[in-house]
Amino acid sequence: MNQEMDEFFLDVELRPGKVLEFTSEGKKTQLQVKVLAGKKYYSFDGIAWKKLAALGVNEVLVSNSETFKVYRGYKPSGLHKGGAGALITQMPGKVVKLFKKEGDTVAKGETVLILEAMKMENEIKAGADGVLRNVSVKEGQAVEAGFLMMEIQDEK
Amino acid sequence: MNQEMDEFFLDVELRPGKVLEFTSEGKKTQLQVKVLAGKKYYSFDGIAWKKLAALGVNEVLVSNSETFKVYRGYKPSGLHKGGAGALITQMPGKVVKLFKKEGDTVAKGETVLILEAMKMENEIKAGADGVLRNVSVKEGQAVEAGFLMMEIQDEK
Amino acid sequence: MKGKRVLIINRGEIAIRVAKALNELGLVSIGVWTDNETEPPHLEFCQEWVHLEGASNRDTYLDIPKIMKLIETHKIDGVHPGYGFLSENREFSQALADKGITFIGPNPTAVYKMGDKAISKQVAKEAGVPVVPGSTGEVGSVEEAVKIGNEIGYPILLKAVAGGGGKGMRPCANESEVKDNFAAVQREALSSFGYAALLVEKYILNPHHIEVQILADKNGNIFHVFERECSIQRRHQKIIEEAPSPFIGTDEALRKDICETAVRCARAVGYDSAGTVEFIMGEDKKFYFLEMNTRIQVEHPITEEVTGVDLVANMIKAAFGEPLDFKAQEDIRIQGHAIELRICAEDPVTMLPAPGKIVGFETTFPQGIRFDHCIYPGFTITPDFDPMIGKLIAKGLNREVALRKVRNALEGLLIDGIKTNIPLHKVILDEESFRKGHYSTAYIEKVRPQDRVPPKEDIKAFMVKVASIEMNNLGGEA
Amino acid sequence: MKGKRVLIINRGEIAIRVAKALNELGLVSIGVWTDNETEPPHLEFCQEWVHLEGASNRDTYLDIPKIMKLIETHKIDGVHPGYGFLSENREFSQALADKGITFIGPNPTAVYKMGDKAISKQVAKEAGVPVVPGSTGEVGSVEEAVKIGNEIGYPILLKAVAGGGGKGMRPCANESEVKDNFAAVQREALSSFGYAALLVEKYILNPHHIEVQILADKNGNIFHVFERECSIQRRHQKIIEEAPSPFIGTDEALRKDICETAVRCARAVGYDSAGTVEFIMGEDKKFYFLEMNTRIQVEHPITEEVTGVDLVANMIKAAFGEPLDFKAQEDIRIQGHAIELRICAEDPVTMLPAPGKIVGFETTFPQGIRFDHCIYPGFTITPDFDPMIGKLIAKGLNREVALRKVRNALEGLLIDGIKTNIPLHKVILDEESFRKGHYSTAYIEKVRPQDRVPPKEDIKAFMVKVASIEMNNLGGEA
Repeated sequence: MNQEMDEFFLDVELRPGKVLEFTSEGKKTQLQVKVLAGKKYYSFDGIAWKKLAALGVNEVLVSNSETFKVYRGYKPSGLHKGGAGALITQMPGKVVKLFKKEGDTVAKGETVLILEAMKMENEIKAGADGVLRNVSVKEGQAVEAGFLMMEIQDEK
Repeated sequence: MNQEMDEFFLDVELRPGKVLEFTSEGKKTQLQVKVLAGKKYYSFDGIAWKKLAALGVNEVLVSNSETFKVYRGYKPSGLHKGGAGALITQMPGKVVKLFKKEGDTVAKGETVLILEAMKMENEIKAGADGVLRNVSVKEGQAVEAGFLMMEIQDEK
Repeated sequence: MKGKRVLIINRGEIAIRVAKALNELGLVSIGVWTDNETEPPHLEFCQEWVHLEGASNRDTYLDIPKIMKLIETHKIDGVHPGYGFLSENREFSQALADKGITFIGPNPTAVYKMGDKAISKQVAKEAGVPVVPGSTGEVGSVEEAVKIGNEIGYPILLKAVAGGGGKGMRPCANESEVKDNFAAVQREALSSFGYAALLVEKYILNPHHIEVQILADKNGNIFHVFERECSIQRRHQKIIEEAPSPFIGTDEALRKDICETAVRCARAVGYDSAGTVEFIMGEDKKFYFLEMNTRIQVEHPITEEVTGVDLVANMIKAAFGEPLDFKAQEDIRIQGHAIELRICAEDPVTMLPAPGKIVGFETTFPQGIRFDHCIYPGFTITPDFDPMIGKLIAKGLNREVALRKVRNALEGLLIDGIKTNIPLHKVILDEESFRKGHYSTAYIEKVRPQDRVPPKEDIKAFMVKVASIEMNNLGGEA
Repeated sequence: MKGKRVLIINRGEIAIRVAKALNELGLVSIGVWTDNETEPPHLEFCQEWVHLEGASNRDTYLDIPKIMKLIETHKIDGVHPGYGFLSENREFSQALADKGITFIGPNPTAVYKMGDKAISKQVAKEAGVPVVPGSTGEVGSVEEAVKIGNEIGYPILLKAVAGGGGKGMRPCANESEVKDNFAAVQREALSSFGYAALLVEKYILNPHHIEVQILADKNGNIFHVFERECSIQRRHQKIIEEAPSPFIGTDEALRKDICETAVRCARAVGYDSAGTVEFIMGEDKKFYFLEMNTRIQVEHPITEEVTGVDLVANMIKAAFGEPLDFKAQEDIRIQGHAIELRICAEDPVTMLPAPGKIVGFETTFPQGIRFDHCIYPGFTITPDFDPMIGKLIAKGLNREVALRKVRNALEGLLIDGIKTNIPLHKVILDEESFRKGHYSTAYIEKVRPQDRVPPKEDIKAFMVKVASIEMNNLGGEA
């Protein structure tokens, strides 16, 4: 897997014996699942086993520091995340202050707005140099998680 | 409930809101069940709640020191246990030695046979004075739990 | 004391901790649920469940008249406030005192004097305890803050009078930063604690945050239960705590000095419950009184682990006038070392809150681990509450053993569906200066472990996550 | 040591305990499943799962050639035997030594000398340790046993040479009882330990069973980790253990004496692992060497709780030649008090094993509880194994606190579907002489708490059990 990719695909097929077969960039990997004393375990080799934590359907895969949406059907288990130039709310909150407006030029690291969430005022900074476009929030507005507040476009 | 009874009946009816209504000797008692964070709780008054342990269907109710069979249908949730004069295996095991035979007189507390189970030789003693009848085991025989090995009959 | 009916006006892991202690002592633990959280996991340990109507914190856990009504309705004998919310609110402890309800915490005078940070500084000074230079009382305006800043020299710290836990607190490097931040800190103070007043004090660079646990009864016995080092912080909130302090180390004279100083502070206000005296310690090992938290603290478990003293049970016994579990200061000794990692629903790199729904939760821990938490599969972390969802605590015969255990425990702590700071804790535990115990409160800012969190997991980790979704219909007993 | 592959030749709670320690130390924990138990719960903590073919204990956990083959196939570096099974089998430890596999236990000479109770007595005598009068070696026939009995005087005890845990052990009040019991004890010895030889010794009335934990490394360092009192027994098997001993109490000279005597015994055989020296102590506080168990013991957790020493991890470190977690005897101190209740699948009145299927299992414990167990809903306890299914352990600042905690924990320990000795433990914990710490090994026989177990639960308890069946289809997340 290309560590720089923001999107990737895993083909998944269920085989008998609780075995999942993944295909990624042409390479096949098998993963087996066992249920023991009420808990689920997985193994890639049938010898070393580890606990499987998840319970309940989840449309979102969470990596260390990034969140991927899971797509099913036409692109099975495809994963996609937003790029550095999109300001997406990571959490529900309230926009307390907007320091920039549509069309303003921002530098990477510059504070664009303040979002109050979980009792903290969080400074949301620009992830890239560019010009603010598609600003869709105003001061005092409550926003849900995953909401695209604005985009930073490289217009140079 | 008569503390001396070896058998008793509880009529059970399921009411809306996860409420069970019990009828025992004409008296009605309600018990409510709630599911919270994946665990089940019960309450008799809707204020004080305790954990409900059981999972999986069980035909046997186990009290401190006695085991009751549960009957459903024509006598809903009736409970019944064996009397003192019946020698019922409490555990699967092997009859190592029989000290008495069919027709022998035994005194309460007298050792009738030795049952090897869970790596221990256990002396099985008569629960009542009487005469041994219906002896259905012999030395060396493996027996299951709940097996009626013999009965002690009061023939005086 | 047995049979007393105690209402817990809190939620999450601390409500569980308090309920456990009440049950153990033979009291009736009564927990609340709100319209915002109708099936909270803390009720698992509560003997009775009552409805505290309303959804927002202001309408529930902070609503004094509503809580007083609940107390009357349910014939409550005592209240445990936990931490946060009304735990250090002088109006609440006074309202309870007026009705003859036992407040499981210190007497209202101690809450008043120590709960108010401006007055507490004065009390400490009078008891001969060195304090950090700063304002002597509430600072009403940005102009006043700037004036004090110019007097004592920058950097200074703006902090909420009613605050704690690092909330409502911001350092300012110069006059212009004071002007920029004053109103925002006031807003945070109001929304978090219901009280907007601020303090100003000198900001000491690279300090150690070291605090001393106090346990006192209603008969004038005041004991210390040794110190905790809480210098690993992000945004002025503790994320890792240790007992004893690696910075104090084997300097028993210094340990004795800071612990006895803390007892002197507590004695100055007639303290009669569990509480914590917080100090800032410079690299020269000089320490200054910072504040006293007149409540049970998030990080109390590490003290319990190394001393064997059940702080929560003893706090309850003290409130009801019962003797403590021990008689003399000599009965309390440190054995080994304990460490606590705060597990938070947050991005491990930006350290910003990341609420969401936990879909998977499993633990595989070595011996010697205590996990105080309120997590279950299906638990939704809402933005209304603190992002801390659990405290992973390890005890070992020495620091090296405690680190060995907690590091292995992190590998066995699986939380799926939300981002957590588990990857950040792994980096810190593997980092050399932390392993040596050489760190100050500037650790996160200077060592920057967050920059070494692996940006992505490997593809096998993703396969496992996909498997956990695809295999969901497999059944099994769970 | 890191990365070494260690096979655990055991099951149940001790296999879990060992796997936890291996994982913590960075070794690879490898667990086995058999045809009798294809999905054992201990695998939860094992990193690799391998098949030990066969169903009976003799064909699996006691089958040395089969285990040696498994060791070869899976490239095993070391073996942990747990307790019971092959833990004190000299042939097994020799077979491992011959192949260069690390046995996590003492050297074969120590296993030979101390594992054989007849020789161990001689060793103790030579080290100047008082021993209970009895046979100096194996007693081959009933006639020889009777002869020794007549010499030293009745009552005498018949015990398996290879035994332990009270199995293969029976007191005889006179010559005729010796004749009645000799063959049966031989049979039990053979089926439990694979070795039929017996010992004879004087049976001391109303004694205290007090044992000392030993921890030694491969560099000649031998430490004691203080004592345990294990006098609450039924059929010569411990059911409640405490550390420190309430009988020794505050008699620090006696504590020092018995602990240092134990170290002397261990030194006499060049001991180099975790082990336990067992003593009988009379009411005059005189103590006699009984035997040395050259393995980790069931009741090791209470020592871990009061001393903070991880015995299992240190036993593994010792086996691989690593230094222990501590350096000097003075590094080990007792803090507080710990108690262990053995939870057994047995009738609480007759104390006879009662195997069956556990259909419900829930715990609601106070702070300070450790529950080492292998229970899950659906777990079937078969007659093949020991009826002990868990160990409920409490630690407190003193005995009173530990009892308070464990008593509350018993109320929160729900096991449905089988009979357990939980009701018996409740009676004992509420009984006056036990609460005072005044008891000998004759406690069960003389105080007879089993007669005070409530014969039946009240009707509401039955309603709850019926509800748990009728509500089974309710769902919920679990």
